[in-house]
Amino acid sequence: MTLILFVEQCLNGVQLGLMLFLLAAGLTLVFGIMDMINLAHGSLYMIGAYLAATVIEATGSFLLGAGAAMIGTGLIGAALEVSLFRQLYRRSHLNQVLATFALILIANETVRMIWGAQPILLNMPEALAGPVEPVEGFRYPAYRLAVIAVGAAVALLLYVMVVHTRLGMRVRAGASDRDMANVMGVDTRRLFTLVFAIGAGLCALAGAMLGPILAVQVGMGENILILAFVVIVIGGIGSIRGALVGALLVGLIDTAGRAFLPGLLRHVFPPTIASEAGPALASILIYVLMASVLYFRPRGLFPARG
Amino acid sequence: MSAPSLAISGLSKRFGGVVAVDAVELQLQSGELHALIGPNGAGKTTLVQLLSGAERVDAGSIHLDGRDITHVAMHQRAGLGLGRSYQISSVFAAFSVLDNLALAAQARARRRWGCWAPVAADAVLFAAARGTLDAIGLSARAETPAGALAHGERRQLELGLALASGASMLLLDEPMAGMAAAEAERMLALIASLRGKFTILLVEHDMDAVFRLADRITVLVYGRVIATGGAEDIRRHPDVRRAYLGEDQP
Amino acid sequence: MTRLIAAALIALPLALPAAAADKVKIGFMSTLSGPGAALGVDMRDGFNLVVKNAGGKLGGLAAEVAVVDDEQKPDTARQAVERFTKRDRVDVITGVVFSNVLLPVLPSILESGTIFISPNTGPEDYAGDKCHPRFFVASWQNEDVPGAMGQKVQDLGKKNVFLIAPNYPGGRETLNGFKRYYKGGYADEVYTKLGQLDYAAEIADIRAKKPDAVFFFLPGGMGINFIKQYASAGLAKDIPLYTPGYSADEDTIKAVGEQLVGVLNSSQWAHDLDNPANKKFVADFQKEYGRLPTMYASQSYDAALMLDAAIKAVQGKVEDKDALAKALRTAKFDSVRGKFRLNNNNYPVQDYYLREVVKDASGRITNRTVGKIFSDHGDAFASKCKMG
Amino acid sequence: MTSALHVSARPGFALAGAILLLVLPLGLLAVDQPFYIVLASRILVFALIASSLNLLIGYGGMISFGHAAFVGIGAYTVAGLMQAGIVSAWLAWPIAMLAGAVLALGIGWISLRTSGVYFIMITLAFAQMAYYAIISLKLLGGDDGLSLGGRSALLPGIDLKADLSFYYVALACFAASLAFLHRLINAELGRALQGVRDNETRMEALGFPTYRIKLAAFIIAGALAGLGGALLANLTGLVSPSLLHWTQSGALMIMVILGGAGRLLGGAIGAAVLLIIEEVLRDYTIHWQLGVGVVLLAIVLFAPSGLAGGLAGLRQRRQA
Repeated sequence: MTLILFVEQCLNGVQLGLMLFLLAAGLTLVFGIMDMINLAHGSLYMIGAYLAATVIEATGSFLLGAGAAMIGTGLIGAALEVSLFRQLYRRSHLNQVLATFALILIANETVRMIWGAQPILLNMPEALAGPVEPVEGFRYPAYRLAVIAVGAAVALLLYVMVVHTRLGMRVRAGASDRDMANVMGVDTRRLFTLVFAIGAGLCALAGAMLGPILAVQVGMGENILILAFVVIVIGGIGSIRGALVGALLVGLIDTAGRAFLPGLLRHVFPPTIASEAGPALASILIYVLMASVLYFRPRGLFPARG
Repeated sequence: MSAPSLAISGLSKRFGGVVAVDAVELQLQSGELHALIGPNGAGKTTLVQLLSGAERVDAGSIHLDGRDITHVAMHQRAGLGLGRSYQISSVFAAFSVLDNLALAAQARARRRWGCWAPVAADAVLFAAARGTLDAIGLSARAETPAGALAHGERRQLELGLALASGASMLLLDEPMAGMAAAEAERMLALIASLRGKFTILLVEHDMDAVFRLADRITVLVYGRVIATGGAEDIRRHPDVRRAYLGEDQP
Repeated sequence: MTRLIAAALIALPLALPAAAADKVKIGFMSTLSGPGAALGVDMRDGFNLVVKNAGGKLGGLAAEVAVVDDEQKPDTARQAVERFTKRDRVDVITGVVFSNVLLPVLPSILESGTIFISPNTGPEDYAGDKCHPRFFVASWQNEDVPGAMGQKVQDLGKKNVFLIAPNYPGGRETLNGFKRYYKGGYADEVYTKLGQLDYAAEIADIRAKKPDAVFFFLPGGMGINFIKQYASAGLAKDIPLYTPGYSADEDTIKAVGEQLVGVLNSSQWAHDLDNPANKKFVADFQKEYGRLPTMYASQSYDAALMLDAAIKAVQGKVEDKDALAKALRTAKFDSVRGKFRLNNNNYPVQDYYLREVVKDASGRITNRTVGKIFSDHGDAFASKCKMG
Repeated sequence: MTSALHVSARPGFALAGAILLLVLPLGLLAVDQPFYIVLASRILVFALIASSLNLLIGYGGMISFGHAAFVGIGAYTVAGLMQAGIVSAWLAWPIAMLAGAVLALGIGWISLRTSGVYFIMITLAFAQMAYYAIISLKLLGGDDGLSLGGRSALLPGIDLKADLSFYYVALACFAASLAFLHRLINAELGRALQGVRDNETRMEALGFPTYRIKLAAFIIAGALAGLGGALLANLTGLVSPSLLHWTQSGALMIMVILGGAGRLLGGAIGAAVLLIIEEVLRDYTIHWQLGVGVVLLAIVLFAPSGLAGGLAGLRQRRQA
């Protein structure tokens, strides 16, 4: 294996990881602060991607599309929080799982009704469609590099927000002890709505940016949602830092598995077996990691509560 | 003197930087009603948690009838005859009062794995449950779901569960907590009636009750035993007076 | 409660009308959602075009076409087939795009006595000794189209080819077909999960292995994403792409555009083939749906024509499945690909062309036929079939 | 009855149900609608599976988000054995149950040490592991899945390929499982399990080995789900990794909640209602999932005890 290949695969892993982080950030805050399992988080990602695709197709501007998707999905998230999720916070986890599973079905069919069952294939913005050559002899898709840059910037911004601003302080207070935060006069109702809306907006950003790499289609949120859950359980529910570390770990393991395991297995098995077993084993690795974290450090790598 | 029924030696537990239980030494004779008192935060409940196996011991040992149970799992301690009640009532809310006690009786009979014979048809088991029901004075409430009981009744059931489970040694954590005077009086009578039949460690705030009932009393302050003895000894013990009344030593 | 359910169960079928004998019922099960949806949609439209042109009839009988989405999932397909064979009692089932959907449900279709006409996948399984008198393929055997491309890449003198396909029967057979005619060396042979859309890891692998050609078979949205990502990684200029026609057809061209120009691909059909049936088909299709047809549409159109001819031949007696099957075997119709006949295994014998994606005079990007690779080509498994 | 916890069967109700289920397919044959026999068989199979999950969720308070793994392993066991030439149901189905039980033992062994939301997540993780493990096994068809050459052989003279005989076998399996679950929840283990659901710490203080009690229930549920998987494989004639996908586990949970968790017939009613809603809506609109979603959401919000719970509530109100 050459160094260039290794670096390129690492970048691919980081890119996937950062996108997972955008999804996991909202999920972990909602989970940590409101103690709410939201399976419909993936649906917000899907809705964001569709909104982005629609605006991009209408205006031709990728930036406009991503922005509109973030705002639109944020508003949808806020509306959902006020109308539905508030009633679920104090319910059992079982009820939350079912209500949000129902939301997945509703969101999928609504999207299918509005946009049809065929996937929308977004194009990358013209300026980023080609490769860049940061180092002589090493070319990398400009778009993926941009995705990494945006992901990293958002991660940094979120970190600064959570650690250094008043809002973040309240969020952290809410995550570690909701009742205490209530007593201290934090308006948790508005805080929850705001956190939910921000989480939804981040989902939409991920949806918009992954649109051109994947496809905007019904059901796109379901598999990535489970990965996002894996991320936050590994990182520690409620912890932004944990979500970032977990996301990068999952992204790197998944990409490494897909990139290198088939090659290793091919020394032993024929290609059809190797290439099916490789990615599957990489996926298993992720869940093994999650199960062992749950077993040995049930609160995750970076627990938010004491 | 015979070998103690419960022997605690050098028992310690810390939570972070706080020492909740600090090298406690305590021995209960068989059939003794031993009261454990102390100001709030003295570590009484923690001690009960350690004895019942709900919390892990940091240092020291616990012996029950000569057997080392320091690291024995909670349910196994119960199997060895160690029963407890909770400060905050912990009953089976969805079960009727009778079913609560039947479950405890099932525990006493060590019957857990049957998959076929209906328990409800077991006359012996339910006779035992009804016996406890009468003993704790809840006969009229047999069919009521435990979740629907009044506070005092729930305290009675709480104790009933420990009794029906076949324990010989009872750890009672503030059985009268939050009770109205009349209810507390009934509970007191109930505990008095258990005297001699069980070895009892009674954690209680009601000093009046403690001094009337207890054979011996141990005083716990900041996790340490500062005195053990009969009611009179304790009443006169200078450290106890200082802890409770804030009296300065001359 | 149990009573209610049972009552509902008994009441349900009573509400359904009984089947009449004066029409032909067709179950059209295809992939209409997900990354493979474009294929199923084109096939549905191609089939419907024939029915529409004939005034809602096939072979003179009123045609009742029930369209369902198999979601590219065998389990969903399985339930749809149960409904077709046991509830709706259709005469013919067609429409399936993917072999991994078809193979698990085909036994129960054939066991029920229903005729199946495949407008797309032509699996190896049923081409040889398991060939079946009620199973027809109106398209090609899975190895044929890629085989033609393998021949072409061989002729071009490539020495080190990178192969990539999804890991499902159709994908594996496609690469086998390529390898049957291409005799040079291989940089690697990679199978991805069916439905995978992000090819970053595989493209990095291609870059590192430096092949002199890449042969990819990734139907539908998978191929579209692969081509875009391949171009954005900057590989398109260095290492040429070759593909069976499925991944360089009009649906892909519409989505990818410029990045496909110059790509060579093989096909049994092209929209510029010069025969009257094809001219009518392309014109009608464009008029009806406002887009150029793909191979998928042409195959499905031909399947409908074939059925139309067979029903005519048995004079509308579709109840007699043996007679209908026999008529299908020898159906005479004007195929849009010109010369066409069924082999002893009910798979086609036909010509295979080389197409190139070009920008024509009007600036439109589309396929142009540039040559013929195989003539009168039958698949490699027909000899194992015992049917006469 | 002295014990309010005891669930007594109403003989009249049970008899009426049994007769109805016995004559139902004959009626369907009489009106020449064999398709609905297949649907009814499907409902019976899922009723069995959902009932096994109900033992965990409803009676044990264990919110397992990975039940599809046990169904999947049961189905794959039958398919794999058939591939190896073992077609006898007497051999294959018990092995499928055993496989379900062994997998449940393994997953439960680790998962049951966690609780609450972590338990939900870890069962999900294990089910996903099983899902990807199956995909990676080329021997079992990998991503393509496996088609069964036929159906299991039960007895000479009974051809399971006939929809009617399969229906009755499915009915027998379901009835036997339900009867067993009925005995179980009224027996020592069942009552202990409900005690654990209500107050695990107290159960431990009373001397019950709660971990092992939960594990026992987990294994029983796994075995029954394995049987359900064996039936499902026979019914559909094919097994694929999607049997083990997390959305399958979600759908099973929906059935339990829809019907009523902790009600003997909860799983069965939920399975029947969900599958019938699906089947009916499917004919009217391709967007039938929207209807399912709305019904489900309404039930969670307004009738959290499920349909069986709602019916029981109605009955009580009428009697009061």
